[in-house]
Order: sequence, then C-alpha cells, then structure tokens
Amino acid sequence: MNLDFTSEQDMLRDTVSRFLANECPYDRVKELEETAEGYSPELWQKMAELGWLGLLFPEEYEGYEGQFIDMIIIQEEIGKAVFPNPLFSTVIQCGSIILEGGSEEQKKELLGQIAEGSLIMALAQYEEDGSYLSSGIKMPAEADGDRYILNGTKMFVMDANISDKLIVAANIKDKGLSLLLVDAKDTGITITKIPTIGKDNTCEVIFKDVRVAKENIIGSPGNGLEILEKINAKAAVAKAAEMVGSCKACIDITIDYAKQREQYGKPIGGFQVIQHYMANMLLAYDTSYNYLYRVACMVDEGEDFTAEASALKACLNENYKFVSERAVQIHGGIGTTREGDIGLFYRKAKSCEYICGDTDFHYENLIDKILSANPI
Amino acid sequence: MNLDFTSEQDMLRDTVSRFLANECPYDRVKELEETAEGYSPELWQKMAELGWLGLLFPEEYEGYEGQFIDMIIIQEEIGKAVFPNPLFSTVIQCGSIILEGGSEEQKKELLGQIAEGSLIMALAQYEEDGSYLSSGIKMPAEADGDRYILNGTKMFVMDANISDKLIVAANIKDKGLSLLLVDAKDTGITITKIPTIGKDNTCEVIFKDVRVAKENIIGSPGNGLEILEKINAKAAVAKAAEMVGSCKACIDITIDYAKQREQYGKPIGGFQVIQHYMANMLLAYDTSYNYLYRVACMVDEGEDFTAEASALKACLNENYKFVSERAVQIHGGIGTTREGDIGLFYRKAKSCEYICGDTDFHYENLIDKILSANPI
Amino acid sequence: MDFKLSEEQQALKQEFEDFFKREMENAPLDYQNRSPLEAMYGSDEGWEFHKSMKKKLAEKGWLTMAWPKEYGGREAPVIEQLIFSEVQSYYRAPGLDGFGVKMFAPTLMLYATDEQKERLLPPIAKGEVQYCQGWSEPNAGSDLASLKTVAIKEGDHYVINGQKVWTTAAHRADHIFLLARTNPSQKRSSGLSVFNIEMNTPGIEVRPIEYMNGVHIYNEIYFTDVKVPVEERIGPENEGWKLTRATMNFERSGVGSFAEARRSFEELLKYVQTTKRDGKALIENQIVRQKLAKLYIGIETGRALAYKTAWLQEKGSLTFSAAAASEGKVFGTELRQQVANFATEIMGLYGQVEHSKWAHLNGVMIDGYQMSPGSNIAAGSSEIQRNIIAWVGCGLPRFN
Amino acid sequence: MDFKLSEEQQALKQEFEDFFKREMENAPLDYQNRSPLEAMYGSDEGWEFHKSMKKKLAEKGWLTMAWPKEYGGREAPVIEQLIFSEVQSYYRAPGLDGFGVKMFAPTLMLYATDEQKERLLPPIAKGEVQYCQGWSEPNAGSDLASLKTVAIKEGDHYVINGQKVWTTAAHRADHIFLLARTNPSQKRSSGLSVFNIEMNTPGIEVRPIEYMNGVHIYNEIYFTDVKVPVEERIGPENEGWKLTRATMNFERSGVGSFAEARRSFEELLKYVQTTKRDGKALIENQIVRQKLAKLYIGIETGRALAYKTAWLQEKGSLTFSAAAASEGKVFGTELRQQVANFATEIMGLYGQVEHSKWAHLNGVMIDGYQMSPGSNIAAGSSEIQRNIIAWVGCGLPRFN
Repeated sequence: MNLDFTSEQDMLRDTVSRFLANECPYDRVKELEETAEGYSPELWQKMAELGWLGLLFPEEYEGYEGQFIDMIIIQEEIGKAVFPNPLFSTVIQCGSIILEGGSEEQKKELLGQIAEGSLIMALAQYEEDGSYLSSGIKMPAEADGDRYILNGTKMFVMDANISDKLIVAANIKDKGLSLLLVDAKDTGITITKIPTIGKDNTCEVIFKDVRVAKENIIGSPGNGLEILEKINAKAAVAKAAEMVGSCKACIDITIDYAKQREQYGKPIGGFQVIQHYMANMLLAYDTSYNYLYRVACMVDEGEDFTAEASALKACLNENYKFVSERAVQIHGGIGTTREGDIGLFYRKAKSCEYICGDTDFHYENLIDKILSANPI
Repeated sequence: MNLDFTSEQDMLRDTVSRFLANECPYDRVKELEETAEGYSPELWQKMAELGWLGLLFPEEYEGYEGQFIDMIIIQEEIGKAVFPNPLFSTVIQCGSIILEGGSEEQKKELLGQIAEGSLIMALAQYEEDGSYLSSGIKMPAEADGDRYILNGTKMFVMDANISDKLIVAANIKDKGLSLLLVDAKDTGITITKIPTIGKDNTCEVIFKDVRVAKENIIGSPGNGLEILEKINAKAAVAKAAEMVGSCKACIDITIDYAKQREQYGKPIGGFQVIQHYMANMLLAYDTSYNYLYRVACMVDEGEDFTAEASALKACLNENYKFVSERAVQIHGGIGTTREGDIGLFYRKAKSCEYICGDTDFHYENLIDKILSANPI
Repeated sequence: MDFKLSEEQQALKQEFEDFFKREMENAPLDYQNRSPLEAMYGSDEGWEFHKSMKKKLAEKGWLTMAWPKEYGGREAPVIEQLIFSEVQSYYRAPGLDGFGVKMFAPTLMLYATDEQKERLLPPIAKGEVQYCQGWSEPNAGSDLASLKTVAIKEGDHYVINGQKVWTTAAHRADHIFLLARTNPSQKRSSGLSVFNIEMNTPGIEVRPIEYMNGVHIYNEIYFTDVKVPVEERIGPENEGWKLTRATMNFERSGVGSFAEARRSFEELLKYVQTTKRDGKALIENQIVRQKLAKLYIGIETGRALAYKTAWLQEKGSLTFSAAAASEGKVFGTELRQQVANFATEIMGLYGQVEHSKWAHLNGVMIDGYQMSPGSNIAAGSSEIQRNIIAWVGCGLPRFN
Repeated sequence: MDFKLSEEQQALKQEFEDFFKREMENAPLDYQNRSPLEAMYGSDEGWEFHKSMKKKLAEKGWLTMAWPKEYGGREAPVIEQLIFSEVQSYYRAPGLDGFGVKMFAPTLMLYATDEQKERLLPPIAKGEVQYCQGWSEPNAGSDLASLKTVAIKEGDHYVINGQKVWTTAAHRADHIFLLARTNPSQKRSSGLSVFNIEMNTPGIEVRPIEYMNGVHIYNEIYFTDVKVPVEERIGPENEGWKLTRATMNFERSGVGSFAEARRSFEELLKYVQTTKRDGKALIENQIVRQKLAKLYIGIETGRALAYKTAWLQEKGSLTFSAAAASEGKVFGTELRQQVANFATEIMGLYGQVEHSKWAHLNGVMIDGYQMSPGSNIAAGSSEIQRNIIAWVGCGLPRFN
C-alpha cells in the first residue's frame, strides 16, 4: 500500500494548478460562460502543448501513457478552477472510446489529432426522453449500401457546438447498439445550445438523413453497449474527480471568507453554527476525496470498478450540492450573485449532477452490481 | 374559522394533564413497563370513572357523545406522559370498530362495558409477514355450521395479553375480509408478549381451532375491509396525537435541561448549535401540532381525511424520532440511561413508528389518495 | 375548533381567486418561468405589469385592506389578509409594493408629522409609487446596527454619505426609506434616523447587482453628499432604531411560501403523471412518490402553522407570533428550496434546463433552484431566524 | 499510489481473519445480538469470553503489537494495526482492554517510574488485568477540566473524595486510572494528578448505571476517604493534565466503525434478499435499494478516509490526523446510527423486536438503534468532534 502521489504526480498537480490560476481565474470563467463557444481555443492549445490531451494515450498515438490517476489529478484541478474546456468530452469520453474500441486506423488518425489539440469531439448518447439507460437509445442507424443513415435527435450532448466530430450511439438492425463516427459539420446535422444552469455547452443535435460510411463505426457493429458501459463508468469517475476538486475550492474559499467577514464584532467563522456547517463540509470532502483515489487506483489496476464508479458519482452528486449550497449560505448575499465566485460552484454542482448519471441512476446501478456480486 | 379550544376542552386537557402528572409520573411509567400486564388496572378504573373510556360513544351506550377532537386532546396528554394504558386498543381501535360496524346487540353489550372499564379489547390484524396491507391478511375463518373456525397466527397485537376479547380480522370464503369477536380466554388461543424497544404489550396470538359463533361477526361477513380502513385511518390520527404530545414533552424537558446544565461556565442552551437543534425541534413540533388539529377537525366534520391521516402519521413518525433523538443528544450521557426520562421517549418513538403504519406505508397510501383525487 | 371559512370569507376568497386567475392570464411570460420577485423587478415587461396590477389592487382597496380606517384602510382581520396572501401567492401575482404598503406606511402612521402623512400615504395607498428599503450595508447584514451611512445635519437639510447594498428594486423605486447615522459619535442602535428620499435626488447612484442567474433584482446604492431637506426625516432625530421596529397587524404567517409551494406541487404532480421515462410514467417510480409525499406533508403542515400564526396574531398573542413568524419564514423558504431540489432531481437531465423550448415546466423549477439560496438569506437569514426561534420560542439564553 | 496490501500484510490479515472467525464461532450468544461493548461488559458469560480472548490475544502478541520494543511490543506499523482493528471489529470480537493497552499504558511508558512500569505494564501486556478510566464527573463531561474529585496528600498517601460517572466497565475492572485534583486551590487544568488505584480499595463504591435497554456498561464511582499510597501517583504532582494528552502511535482512524457497519450491511443485504413481504422480496423495493446504496457509500467513503488517516499517521502527519480522528469518530458513529435507522425501517414491524424467537437478525439492529445515541455522546460528543474539525481541520477561530 502506498497512498502517496509520486513526485511526478505532485509536479503535474502543481503545473495544472498554476496554469489555471494564471490563465483562467474565476472572472475569466464567467466571461467564457457568456461566449457562444464556451471555452478558450487558445487555452486549449496550451493544454495540448502541456501534453494533457494525449496524457492517457499510448506512445504510438502521440501519447504519454499516463495513468488514469494522472488524469484524475488534472480533473480535480479543473474542478477547483471550474475551468470550462472540452477535455472531458474529447479526451475522457471520445478519446477513451476510440482507444477502447477503435480500429488501428481510427486510433492512428484521431488520437494524434486529439493529442495535438486539433480535434474536438463530443459523445451523443442521450435522447429526448432523457434516459440514462442504454435501452433508452432508440435512434436507428439504417443500413443503406456501404453507409448508415442517421435520423433523430440526440440531447444533452456536451460540447457538440464546438466539435469537429461526434461519436453517435445508434442501433443497427440485427446487430444492436453501435458507435458511429460522424462529421459534426455534416449538412444534415443541426446543433443548438440548450440554456442550462451550468451555462455550459450542453447541446441538442438533430440528425436529418446523415450518411455515415460503414468504416466509420468504432470497432464493429453491435459492440457499442460494452464500450459505452465501460467508458461511461470511467467518465463518471473522472467527472467525480472534477466535483471533488470543486468541493475543495468551495471549502477553501468559504473558510477564507468566514475568517475575514465580521458580524457582531467577530468573524462569522467564530460562530458555532458556521463551524459545524464547515465541519460537515470538510467531512463530505475528505470522505469523497479519499474514496476517489481508492476508485481511481482500481481503474489503473484493472479491477472491476463499475460498482465503485456508481457509488462515487452518486456520492459526489450529493456532496457537491451539499458543500456548494452551504458555502453560498455562509457567504450570505454575495454568495447569490454573479459577481461572487461561490455562485459558480452552486450552479456547476447542479449541472455536474446530471452528467454521466444522476443519483438515482447510480444508486440503482450500484445495487444491481452489489447483487450480482452477492447472489443469495 | 375558530382555532381555539372550547372551555370544556381546555378543562378536559387540564384534568387529564393533572391526573397523569399525579398518578403516573415517569418513574411509575418505568415500573409499569416492567410488569407483565404493562398497565395499571387501578388507573384504568379511574379513567373509566373520569368518563374518558366512553367519551366517544353515544349516550345510549353509556357514552358522552364527545367529539373526536376531545379524544385527540386526551391522546396528546397521554403522549406527554408516555402513559401505558389500553385506551388506544380498547376504545380507539376496538370501540370505534364496534360503533362503526357492530350490530345493535354488540354495541349495547360491549360499549357500555368498555365505558365502565370492565372490558379490555385488542385488534388482531397483522400477520407473520408483517404486512400493513389488508391484502396481507391471510388467516381464514372457515365456516363450520353456525360457527367459524380460526387457525393461524396474528402478530403485533397490542394489549392482547390483558384483553378480555379480541377483534380478529380474517377471511371468510366467498365473502372476504371480516371482523370476528373472539373471547381472548378461549383455550385454543395462546398469547405471548413480544419483547420490543417500546417495552409495551405487543403480542403474538396463536389460534388453534378456535370456534367463533356466527353472530360474533362485527356487522356482516365481508364488511371488514371497509371498516378496517376507516378505523385504521382514525386510529393513525389518534396515535399521531399521542406522538405530538410526546414531542412537546421532549422539547419542554430538554429546554429545562439545557437551561440548567452548565459546561464551560454557561448553560449548554447558550451554545448556538444547541439553540439551532432546539429551533428545529420546535419547528417540527409546531408544524405537527397544528396539522394534527387541522386533520382532527376534518374527522369531526365528516370530511374524507384518509390522505391527511397518512400525511399526519408519516410526518409524526419522522418528527417524533427526530425530536426525541436530538433530545437525547442534548442530554448527553443521562439521556441514554434508564434513569433519565428522555430515553423513554426515544424508545417509544421507535415503537410508535410501527403502530398503525410505518412511514413508507403512509407515503404510498398518501400518494395513492392524492392520485385518485387528481386524475390526469 | 373548526377550520371552515365563514360565508363572507368564502366569498372574499372566491373574489380573490377570480380576480387573480383572470388577471394572470394576461401576465407576461416571465411570471410563468420565474419567481414573482424576478418577474416584477427583473424585466421591463414584468415591471409594467406589476405597476398596472398595483393600480387595480388599489382600486379594489386590497392594497390597504389592513390599514387603519383613519388612513383609508378597512382594518381587515388577519385571517382575511391571510386569505389574500394565500391566493395572490398561489397565482404568483405581482401588484403589492410591500416596502411601501407594509413597511414604510406603518412607520409613517406611527411617527410622521401630519404634513408627512398627508403627502406620503395617499400615493402608497393608490399604488402610484414604488419604495425601496435602505437598510443593509456591506458590513451590516445580519448585524444591522453596525451600519455606517451618515446623515449630517447642515442647516435645513441633511447631507448623506455612505453605501447601501442588497436593495431590492432600487432601480425601479421612486423613493427610498433610509436608515442612517445622524449622530456618528453614537454606536450601534443609538444615533440613527429614518429618511424619506426621492431616488432621483442628485448624488444617489444605483448600481445593479446581478443575481447568479443574471436577473437584476438587487442593487447597491451609493450616497455622495446627498442633500435631503429636514422635512424628510421621519420621527425624532437619533431615534430611528425604534422606527425600524414599527409594525402593524399585518399577517406575517409566511403563508405565501406554502401557497407558492402548493402551486409548484400541483404542477409537479401533473408533470410526473404525464411524463414518461424508460417507458414508465415518472409517478410509478417509488422514489418520485416519496419525494412528492414529503413535499405534500411540508406544504400542509407549514400551512397549518401559518393559519395558527394568523389566528393568534389576530387575537393579539404576540409572543407566540414573534417566534412563529420566524418559524414560518425558515420553514417556508427551506420548503421552497426542497421543492426546487426534488423537482429538478425528478426531472432528470431536464432538471438543469432553463426557460427555453427544451425546458420542462417552463424552467420554473431550475429558476427556483437558483432563487432559493437568496430566500434563505434575505430578510433575516435562516441562521438568524433559528436564533430567534431558540430565544423567543424556547426561551434559551442569548449568547454574546 | 496503490491500495494493495503487501504479501506480508495480506498474510497477516489472513491470520487475523482465521483466528477471529474461528474463535467467534464459540462466542456466547450475546455477541450476536448485541454490540461487543455490551457483550463484553454487560453479561457474565460475555465477560468471561472477553477475558479468555484477552489471554489469547496476549499470547499472539497482538495486544501489544503497537507498543515500543523496550516494553515488549513490536512497534507494528499503523497500517498493520488498522488491519487488525478492521478484522476484529468486523467479527465483533472482544479481547482488547483499550483502557489498559491503549490509554493507560502509554501514560505509564512516558511518565511512570521504573518501579511502576515494572509493576504495572506486564499484567496489561499479558491480558491479566482490566482497567477503567476515571475521568468524567457529573458536572465535568465535555468540559473535563472542571472536574472536582480531590486527592489530598496526607503523609505517605493521598485521600480521595469525589464522584466519577459514565465509567465504562468499572464493575468489571481491577484498576482505575483516575484524574483528580491534588491542589484544590488551582482551577481547571492546573493542579490535577493521575493515580493508579485498585478497585477493591476500601471507600470505593461502584453503582451501576442502567443503559436505556437495561444493559449494564456504565457506572458511577463514589470515592469516600479512599487512601492511596503515594507510589500510585503517576507522573509529577499537579501535572496530571498533560498526562491525559499522552498518546502513542496507535491507529486512531476509526476504521472499526466502518468494519462493524460493513458486517451489518452484509447481514442486512442477505436479509432483504431472502425476506418477502406482500409477496415480494424486500430488495425489490426501490426505497430499500436506495437505503442500501447510501449505506454502502457511507461505509466505503468512511473506510477510505480511515485508511488515509492511518497512512498519514504512520508518516507522522499529526495535524491532519488530529482532525481526521475526529472526522472518523463522528462519521463512523453517525454511520452506525444510520445503519440502525435504515435497518429497523426496512424490517418494518419486526424492526422493533428485541432479541427473542421473533426477532429478525437476532435483534441486533434494534440493539444498535439503542446503542447509537450513546456512541454519539461517549468519548467526545459529536458536537465536540465537530468543533475540533472546524478548529483544527478548517482553522476557524475558537469561540469563548
């Protein structure tokens, strides 16, 4: 057992932390939220240069063969900064799917481009009824000669508006769920941003007679279910890492505020009720943080982590909301404003809740996994 | 609208309150808990003399034609005193069933005896799988000439051990759920107290070839479902009243303690965290108390109160547990002992939770009622 | 004891119902996808609608129903006010400038000169003016008595310098009633006075505070050498603190929160009955059912408390109603927070969507999710309310 | 970073597992229907079993595995202690007198004379004696420093008068280590001293405190002119307060709570899989499923924190582990409370049944329901723990 980070990991965290503090303070985050792109292409390039985008990929695809835990560190720091960027969609969701199930050609072609920052991607899985289940994916990919034709609507596709390519989950008759690589600029595709509390790039994507060449299936027809479930679990862990980082930032910001803000002649952090709020927030964070790395280690060690991924994400869904809500309450008026930084977290906590599965979805999934591991 | 009690009601409350304070202080409650009978026959006689047992019955059956709300006042005061006595089983459950569905002969014979304190009764409905649903009542009453034969086990029958007669819910073939009057001393009946956290008269009742004359059906065969559902709702309100009273006692006792107990040179009631605990306890009580009388008025006014009965009981299940648990926490060590009075409430809160339906049962029932009142 | 409305009360309730139902059919969209507070002050269209409603309420005599007869009111019993509040809140209807009608007017009635009363009360009663309340400051929130804005007397006027914050509707208001320190050598609640000031007086600068969802309700106000004639001081100099305690027998049960929550509950109920996910109506989901049950219980128990509060207030039982007003406030705002939480959870991925063509229930639930922390903080934070409940309701000793 | 046990650790864990699993098969029934604390001290049979286990643990060297080598220990790393605690707690096994081994022994090692060490440490190490801890008093609970029991020096002995309370196992103990005021003119933490006293010394009266469920764990102890030889004073006179701070590198992660909770979770899981109500297995009920999911998450996240606490403690990071010990305590005891709450809710009517032929899961859940408030109060209440977390973990200023 070794619960310390390597010195490389400490350095990585340090680099990410300093980069984001310098390049994207909270005021800049708020500016980016207001833009149509919702991210900074310039900072995206810098992230590529720093090697973060290819971190998880093998060397032969321009990557650094980093551990999953390295990406968790980056995500945690991104969460502290609530930094808007398409790393999650492009690298953690789509990059991992390609790496997991893509053909050699696809890997060669796409991973390098992702690593160098020239390819942004988005994963289109959910549909109009808002189901998280793979059985909720109804969109057909109709075979038509050497092509598939896509018609229908995908919802809540993160970063579709800035993507070059999409991975679309659709059903091929007699084969089942499949993942198709689609050019986001296809004329049959209409992408519209949905206004959400997270002020992020959540999109509606409408497909009208979009033709996809058969070689643009990731892997082979019908293997979509297996890949999606695995990558969704991994992505849930990575999203949880971001949320853990956000909890930490909420706590640090609020401690500072509670020490400095005075009422009735003493810092509000001296009032016992505020102290107990903060104790509960720290408890929520410390338990979450340590469990995060427990689960991240399972990923790196190749263990089955699907139950734990659900436990972790459900835990963070609740804890991030709890921590950010209490943080706002302790801040008082300023906490409720667009000017105050803490409101950012309160809004993001709510949008993070829905990404990669809400709490009820993960509770159910967790119990299913526990039951199959413990038959009567 | 008139939210005041009548002066008669104020007087009734006063009488009950003083009677219980004098006759059954908390030390006496603890003594009674340890006895096999679990109640005081002497106090039961006094209650009869004070007219409480016949309060709800019409004059022709030796009653006082009181309002339901009068009984609620008595129950509330009983709750404050956590006074162990069979009024709930005998009067509120069985007496109400006889009044609701009994024949003229049954009413004449039994209600007077109840009113004068010479007849104790218990309602045997639940069975071994612990279902609260009427569909969970599986015990058959097999027709055999001019009799029915009962075989099987009833569980969680309150006060069976001290009862003269039982009302047993059983199924008559082709007729359905029916309520039968059974002599508790029948040789085919075996009654055993079940040890529970409430240290009350919760019993197992085993029936072995118990013969019941056909005229001992309450009302007519097959009308048991309707009567039971109505009386169970009413009983839930009455049990909730007891729980409301108990919440009030917890709060009063704890306020006194928090004002008097000093640590770090000041009363613990001066610590903000204790103050917020108490504020939440008072909130739980004040909302519960006022809703109780809202629902009790519906009963007296003949409105359909089944949704509200479930809402009220579910609310008190949670609030009584919450209030009593916090009360123990504020008391510290002494709160966890048999000597300290507050522990009585903590234990009773748990047993009250199960009487007349637990929280999940009432949530489900409430939603069913809301849905049937609000069809799409 | 009975909870039945009298025939007159029933008729009155019906009149309120008919009026608000009819009028709100013409309300701008903002009133369907936002809280009334946001709709009233946050958009021009909403503000115009509020003003027109204000006139209509004034014509009906409903603005001032609780006022004493000598000032043109009809001294309506608290229960009638309660019914009004309940119906108005249920319909999420604007039209009441609470700052003028419920807060400043009682101060005037108690402490103003006859000249001031004649000049200031009629426009409030007629719904012609909008007030805002100049109390909170950057370093005087929960601890109001530490305020620092000064009003120094110079001949026939006062010169005001300082800053106010969290001033709801300041950008819409015609007047502000301001609490400022007229004797800077006195501390805390001593040496304060109250002023009536026109918002267009030179030296007053209003700066918007953007709420987290971008809506403009709150403001900062900067006072730089603002000259206010002596006649605009209300009540004795340096005795302003006691004016902040001026109150009238307005209902303060918090019933509006429960009526608003009931409206949301009904919308949510219809939603879960008619919305399917994974082939099943949401109402078949047991978790959804439990959340609805909990909300129903919160709404009905809170409402029962509010009725009792109004009843006792009517009967002059002020000790109970002082703690109960705090109870109603904290229970009501936290309940609305729970409504927003549960609703946005039940809605799944759609829970995050703000008003747009994709939004379910017009996005009003995620709006509530953003407004609810503000409600837990404004007008006495939940912490302050719980302190009061413990001190007044439980009789526990004040710390500090 | 990795969470894998080394081969040695894995072997050690297996050894603990095998031992406790085997031994607990012969445990008296009390160990199945009550908490270990109750079973150990609450019944004669349980007490005898505890004593026999203590001997066995001593023989294995596990009692003193964390002790310094000079006192016969092997200075086991914190992680090994953690594994031991986890396994022992999972099996609800007795055998450890924490008062002697973990609390009094370190005090002796740091402050006792050589004579005292030689006399007192070996019986503890061999599992031959039982200690109890004489700290709390009727008016000195959370505020320990206000204690009033006096020990007045008279020649070659001290005369002790006063009262202790909440003394766990005093009715079973051979010795008490007592904190008393040797200089009554000094206040609070000054003027206190620590004594080792045999429980059969004349003038000591132990009175049982009956827990709410009737079990006898706690006691009051009355000291009336109890004569204690000067040689039984540990450490310098009037410097006793600092002895209460004596500590060693024992793991204090609270991992035992999570292991106990995991055991309960597994029992509950099996129960809901195999128990039907209304024709359906309980596990098909979505409310039941969510409760289990929440417990699982609490157990696993708490356990992860405990491992980290032990890891940092091993590495000497005491600041973190000070706050973390409080976090583990409050999270662990409140989690066990949640286990008891959820389990007794899930069990429906059977949730209330105490150990008997009708009881489900031997009644252990309703026993836990009654024990959990005690756990939230004893050994530093949840309020004190949260204060410490805020002060040490968050660096917020101490009030008072």
